[in-house]
Amino acid sequence: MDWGFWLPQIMLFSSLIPALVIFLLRDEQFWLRTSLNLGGSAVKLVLAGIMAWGVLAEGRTYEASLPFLHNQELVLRVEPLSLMLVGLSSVLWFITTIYAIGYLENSPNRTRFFGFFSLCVTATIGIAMAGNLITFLIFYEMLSVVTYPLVVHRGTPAALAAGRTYLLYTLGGGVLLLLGVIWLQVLAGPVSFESGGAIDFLVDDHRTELIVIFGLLIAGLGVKAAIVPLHRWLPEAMIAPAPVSALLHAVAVVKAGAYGIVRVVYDVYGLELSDQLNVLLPLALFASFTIIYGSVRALGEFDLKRRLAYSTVSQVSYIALGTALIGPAATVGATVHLIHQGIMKITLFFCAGVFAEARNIHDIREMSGVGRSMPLTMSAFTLGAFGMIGVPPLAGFVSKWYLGLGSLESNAPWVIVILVASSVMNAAYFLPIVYKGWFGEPHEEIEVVEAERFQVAEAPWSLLGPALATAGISLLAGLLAAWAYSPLSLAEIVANQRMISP
Amino acid sequence: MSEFLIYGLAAAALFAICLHGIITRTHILRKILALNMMGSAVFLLLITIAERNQVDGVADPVPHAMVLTGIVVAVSATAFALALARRYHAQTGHTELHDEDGST
Amino acid sequence: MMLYLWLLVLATPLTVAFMIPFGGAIRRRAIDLMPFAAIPALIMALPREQTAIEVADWLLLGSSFGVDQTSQIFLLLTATLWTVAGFYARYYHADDVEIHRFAFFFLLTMTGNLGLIVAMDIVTFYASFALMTFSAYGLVVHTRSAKALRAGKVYIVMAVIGEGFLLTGMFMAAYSAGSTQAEFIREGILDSQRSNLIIGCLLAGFGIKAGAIPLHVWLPLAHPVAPTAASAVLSGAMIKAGLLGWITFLPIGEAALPGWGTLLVVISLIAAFSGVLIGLTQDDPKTLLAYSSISQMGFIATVVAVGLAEPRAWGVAAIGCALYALHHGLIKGALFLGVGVAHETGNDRNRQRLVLIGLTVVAIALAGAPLTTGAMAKTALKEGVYIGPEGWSVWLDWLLPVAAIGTTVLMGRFIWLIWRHELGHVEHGQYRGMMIPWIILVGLAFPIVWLAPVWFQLDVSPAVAFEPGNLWTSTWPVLIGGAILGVIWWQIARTPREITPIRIPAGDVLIPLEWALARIRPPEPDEVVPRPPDPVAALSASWYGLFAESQQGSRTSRLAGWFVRWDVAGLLFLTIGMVLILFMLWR
Amino acid sequence: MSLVGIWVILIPLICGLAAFAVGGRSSRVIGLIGAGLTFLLSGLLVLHVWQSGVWIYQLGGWDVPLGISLRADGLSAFLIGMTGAVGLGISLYAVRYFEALTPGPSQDPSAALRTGSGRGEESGAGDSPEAERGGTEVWLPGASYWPLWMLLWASLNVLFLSNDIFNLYVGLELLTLASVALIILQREQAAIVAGLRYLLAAFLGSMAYLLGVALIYADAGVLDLGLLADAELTGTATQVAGGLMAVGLLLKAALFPLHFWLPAAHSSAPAPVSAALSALVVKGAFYLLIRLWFEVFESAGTVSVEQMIGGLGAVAIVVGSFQAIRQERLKLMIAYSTVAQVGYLFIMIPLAGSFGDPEASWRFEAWTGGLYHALSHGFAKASMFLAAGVLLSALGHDRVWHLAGSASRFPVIYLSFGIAGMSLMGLPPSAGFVGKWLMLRSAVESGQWWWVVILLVGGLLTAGYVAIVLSQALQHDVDEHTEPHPVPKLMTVMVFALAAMSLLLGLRAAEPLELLEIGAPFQTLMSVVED
Repeated sequence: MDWGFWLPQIMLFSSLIPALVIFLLRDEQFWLRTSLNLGGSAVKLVLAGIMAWGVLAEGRTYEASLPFLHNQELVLRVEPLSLMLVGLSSVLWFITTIYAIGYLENSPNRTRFFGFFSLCVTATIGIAMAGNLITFLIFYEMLSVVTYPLVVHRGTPAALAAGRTYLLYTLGGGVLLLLGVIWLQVLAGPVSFESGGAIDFLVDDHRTELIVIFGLLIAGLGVKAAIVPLHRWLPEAMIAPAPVSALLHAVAVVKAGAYGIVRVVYDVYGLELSDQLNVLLPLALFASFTIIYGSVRALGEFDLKRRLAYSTVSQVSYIALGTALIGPAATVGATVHLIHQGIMKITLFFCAGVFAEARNIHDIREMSGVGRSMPLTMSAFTLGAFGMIGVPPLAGFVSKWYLGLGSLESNAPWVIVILVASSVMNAAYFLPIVYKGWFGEPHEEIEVVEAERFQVAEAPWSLLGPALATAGISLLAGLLAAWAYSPLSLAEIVANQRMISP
Repeated sequence: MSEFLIYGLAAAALFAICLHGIITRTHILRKILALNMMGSAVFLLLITIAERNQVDGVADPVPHAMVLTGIVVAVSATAFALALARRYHAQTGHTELHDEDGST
Repeated sequence: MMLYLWLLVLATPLTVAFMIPFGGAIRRRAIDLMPFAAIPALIMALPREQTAIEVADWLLLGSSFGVDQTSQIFLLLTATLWTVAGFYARYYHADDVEIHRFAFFFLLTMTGNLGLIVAMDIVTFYASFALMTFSAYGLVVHTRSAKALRAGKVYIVMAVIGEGFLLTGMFMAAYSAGSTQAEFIREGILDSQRSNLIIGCLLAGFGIKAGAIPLHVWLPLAHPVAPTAASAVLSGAMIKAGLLGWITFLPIGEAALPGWGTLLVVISLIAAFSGVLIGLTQDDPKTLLAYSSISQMGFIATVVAVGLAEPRAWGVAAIGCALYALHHGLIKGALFLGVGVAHETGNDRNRQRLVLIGLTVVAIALAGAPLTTGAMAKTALKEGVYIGPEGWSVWLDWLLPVAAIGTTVLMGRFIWLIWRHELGHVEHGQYRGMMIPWIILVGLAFPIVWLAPVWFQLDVSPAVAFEPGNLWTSTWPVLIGGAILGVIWWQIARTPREITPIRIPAGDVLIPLEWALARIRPPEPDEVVPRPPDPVAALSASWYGLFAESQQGSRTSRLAGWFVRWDVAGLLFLTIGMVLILFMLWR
Repeated sequence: MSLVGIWVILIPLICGLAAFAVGGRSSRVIGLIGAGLTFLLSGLLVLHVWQSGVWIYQLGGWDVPLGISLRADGLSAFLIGMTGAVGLGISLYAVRYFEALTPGPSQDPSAALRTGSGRGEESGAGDSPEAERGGTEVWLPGASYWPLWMLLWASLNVLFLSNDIFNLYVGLELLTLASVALIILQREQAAIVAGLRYLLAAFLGSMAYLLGVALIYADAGVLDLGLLADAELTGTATQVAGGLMAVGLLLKAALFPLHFWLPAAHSSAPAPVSAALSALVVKGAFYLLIRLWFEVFESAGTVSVEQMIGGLGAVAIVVGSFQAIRQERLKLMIAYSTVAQVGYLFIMIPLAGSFGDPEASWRFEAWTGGLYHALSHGFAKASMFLAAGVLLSALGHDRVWHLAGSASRFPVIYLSFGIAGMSLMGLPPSAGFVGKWLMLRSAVESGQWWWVVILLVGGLLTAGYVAIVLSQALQHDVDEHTEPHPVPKLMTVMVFALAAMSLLLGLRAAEPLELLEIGAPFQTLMSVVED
């Protein structure tokens, strides 16, 4: 049995099959559904581990190509860059599944929720493993569709309106992407992802077209990556249940967009060609503007999830920004932020969900003193927040560090101003929350149990555990960044591949 | 050639008249008749063609076959249409196809 | 040899800190252990031979740890002060229901403070620095009084700004150096085409912590409002972190940077004087001490400035710097702790006397009276100044003693404030528990400072301070100061009145700034700010509106009705047919 | 094996007649057997073409031009395969559907079963004005359904296999008759009106087509498609015939603005009939136009005609979608969706037409793309109409506004609806995507940017109505006062199966696309595509 061929497919099916089976279940079949979910995600986790081992330790590449159109194949490939998103999705899916099981206990339509939830992960894994442009496109569009039921899960008029906006945005983005892909394929034939890109030969005859195509691709991906001015769906989509927001922000949707940008710049066009076409500076400018704009908007939001959403808008553009800078450090920064932003932001959303669920807190102004009765949740939140600000030794710092070095490397020192300004603004919108949580006077009467101890009333472990786990991971990812198997090391491998290739 | 042209033009004229009938007449029966006549116009043309395509003085048999088949089809279709028209009349009491009815 | 001692240094306070959240017996045990958490650091600070640099290539971006001569002195100061403050805090907070919270932040801050000293690379340094900075917030706002919260706000804003400066400088420095190691960073800064920008950023970033004017505004607010034990470490140890940052990462002693040197010396002198002058107008002894710290840091920064301007001077100046830091840290710690002890004396005359004597001793030491630590430290400091750039020594030679006069007067007012206003209370009823650590610190401060040069085999000997010339140099400012105090004393004794008619509020230049900011910034909106219209959302909404409207049957499409009319459809059929035929024919 | 093409026509015909003869409830058994057999035979035919290339059969052993031939190339096999699969799905659904039809007070199926009749055309329902005829017999739609459905199926297969333009006319007429009869199956007034309008319109179209046949014959003297293609006709008569046939077939395929008959006809029929009409019957006329246009009129066709047809298609997409959103009833919405989707299909004509370089490979790409879209639409639309049928029979209505919250009661139905919708939108992974992909590619390659825009916008417009139905159904507040009737599982399964097919065909399109290449026009171009 050729594992290289089968593993990527099993990887997909490990969430696709549970999804399909779950659709056939009834809401009450809790145990069956839960074991399917957890079983699927455990299998995925194990497979991700096996492939990580293969890729990192043995230098293998797993690849499966399946016939699709006459001259077009669907390619699933696992190499270091795809491994980043594969690993992130596998780990976070596992954790989020636990969280979601706890979160949605006794709420209606769980079958639908978990079915689409698993589909969403399938699509993300597909995006991660996509080995050529059309495979990427297919899973990218699939993701748009399967997340829609999750966004509108609550079924309130507001949720439905948000869902419509979301759908219009993502489908519109998909249209642009589709056009870009087709145009590029018409010029270049089937485009597969290769380090350094493989379409340089077009530059002499089709320069303008390549620039326009780049614009189309980035605009299409920019919708999901929430690059201003295409970001408006993201805060609206916050109406979704917490696990959805968590996964959408951390792994699935925005990451799909950002990952796509990374792929397009590095593996479709290649840095050299992108530079030659002068398309990177506009991308960097858009990303920078997004970083600042997102932060400014976040300052003005008092709904916790909306503030987090604008924070995501800002943070995800770090990836695009790093991609737009030329140089190994920038590449490291961009790709490692794929992972770091994911784990940190999911922590924050988990916590926001816990606050909403356990204390019915949705507004920042209601958070006063919540740390006293929920110290663990608040701790996780604090770690996430500090990570976002970029305080070492948390993961966010590592990303920022490499982006900062990268900006100098590519002779764009102004980017440092963006990074620092963003850090300061992150602090400005996160620290007040942390302050309120820990030091604010609690609204509710908290029982003083003993002389020095308050009544702790944490959320159930199924909610708390995931938040703590991801908080711990985001601490470790920063603290042990130099370790050979850390996300950073993986990002360095990715960057090396992209740099050495001609 | 001119005789064929005359027949052909006659067929075309008949076709056009029937088309006018279908469009402007609201009575169902008239519409059905117009359609039926339309078929006749085509048959006329086919016969003309058969005559034109004489081989050794024998008219081309294929158009004849087509006309025969066409008549069969037309008869059954007309019968069906009439039956339907009757049912329409029976259910609505109308004999004319009103546009409001179609805008369901 | 001392493998992983650094790990022990960091892990001990961290472990104790994270015992606290477990609550119950573990928490009580952790609080008992709090004073001992800095012991490994003390052990690391003691050996004469500096241990080799240890590399932890798995930590952060690849960390390295170790101490050199200078940082060992800083470590000694820091570890001592934290230990003493730990014991002190144990009793100061004995009746505090939130002692665990204090202890938690105390230990975390300690970790950061120790970590930045043992770190040999800029990332680890920065990480520890950040840990210290953000944890100290918890100490500043511990009492939750309005004053504390305001101070905390100013503190954290300034801290974040400082982090921003540091981050900017670090990026550029590390990029230019191609490494994060301190030694390479220093070279890298010089090699960089943006070296001035880097130096500016690092000066400002660390300067905020070191209380450099005009970035000091948080200091007189934050230091006094913190619980006394925290004030002591804030003003004694943590303020030195900024200094250490300068010393470690700025290319002092490697190249002449007269421009920066001049800037820094001007700033430092302003700090040295204004700290004293504003301090004199304070009524709160702790605020006064905070301003004194600004002034004293100005002294030290002067020497840093000398080193910046004249690389040759740095070898000597660095030692003076370290020694002065050691002296000031221990003495300022003792002063702060003493204020706390003063609040516990009650009406017990003996206690009051002890406190007053103890405080006077350290106050005199701070003023730099002969035979005190201050005298020795100052002498060491001046050694550097003499080698300094052309012409500087002339100015500094009389400016520094004048500042010392100021310090003497300031300390006089401090003692007076304590004597007249602070004695006679019982705040926590832990006199003994607080007095003993304090008295130990007072007792230790002198021998530590005296012996440090000997023990660490520094290029300066305590004996220098006893040379007649130096003796006189350290004596006359104190005498003049004493004389001024005497005059004032006499004035007051004759007609009791307020000697300092003006009051500069703590935070000085911050006050107009805050006022201005409050004018500029719109008030925080209660409601969500209106968002600019989103065309896509509007489109989706109007599409839905079209749907919803039609669903109620209120609107029927006239167009659709038109198309189903027979005559229309027939004509369309005819037209399309004709057009198609025409197009077919028209080739 | 060589007779498989004959049997694929004969079996449904025989079974239809048998079902008619047997009548009553047992007709469904015969119908089902017929459906199963036809499905199998269709599969065999596809396999045969796949393996041995174009299949040709001379009826009665007479050679062309005198005789009439049946021919199955890749395109025919492709559509016969689709008809087989969709037809089987519809048949299985129909079994339960007609059982589950709520019998009215005078429409007791069991009574009909006892009397053993119910097939008479005149056996009016008790409440109809014809009640004075006094028959105690009641109308049993199911019994009439099977013969007519089999006839419809047979005539579709006739259409796809005939290689003779006059024979095609006969097939077309048969198709119309069967369709209209099926529409009025339930004898509702609306259905009768719609059926009558459909009948008249379809006849008009047929007449235009027949006139075209006559003119072509006048020009070429042959009727066989192969011979006509070889003749490379360019005469005036052929050109006029091209216009006439085109407009006739456009009317039958309901291309805007000649769609006037479609929404009413498709929406007022019983669900399995609606599904068949929208999924298959419309494709019959479309197929015929494609056949003629790219084989017979290949030399006579002009860019302007093609662009005009494409333009009508573009308007159809926009108007159809806008009308779809404004319909109160789900079935009408789906019917208008068909109007829009038919527009999509016809955009293939200018793309595969003679615009620009006649030797360019994009023509073949567009051709396959359009046909793949037809395939996808066949499965997806069938699934949608069947889904609407489930909702209608369960809830007693299909008013979109009042479907609020029904997603939790019919999860699979809406899931299928969503998947089918994806296929219509052309979202991957679905068969619709493959079609759209190929057409878009062709449009970009040929530089016909206006079609690119309409193809892309069309997808969004489709999403506009599909998503609104779903969003309505996903509402939390349930708009419902009565408990829905139970719906047989088989119906739901069939709805899902058809939707799933439209999805699966998008995941593995290589083989169906290869099938299309067999015996396709543009033979010269295919080698270019192959690289």
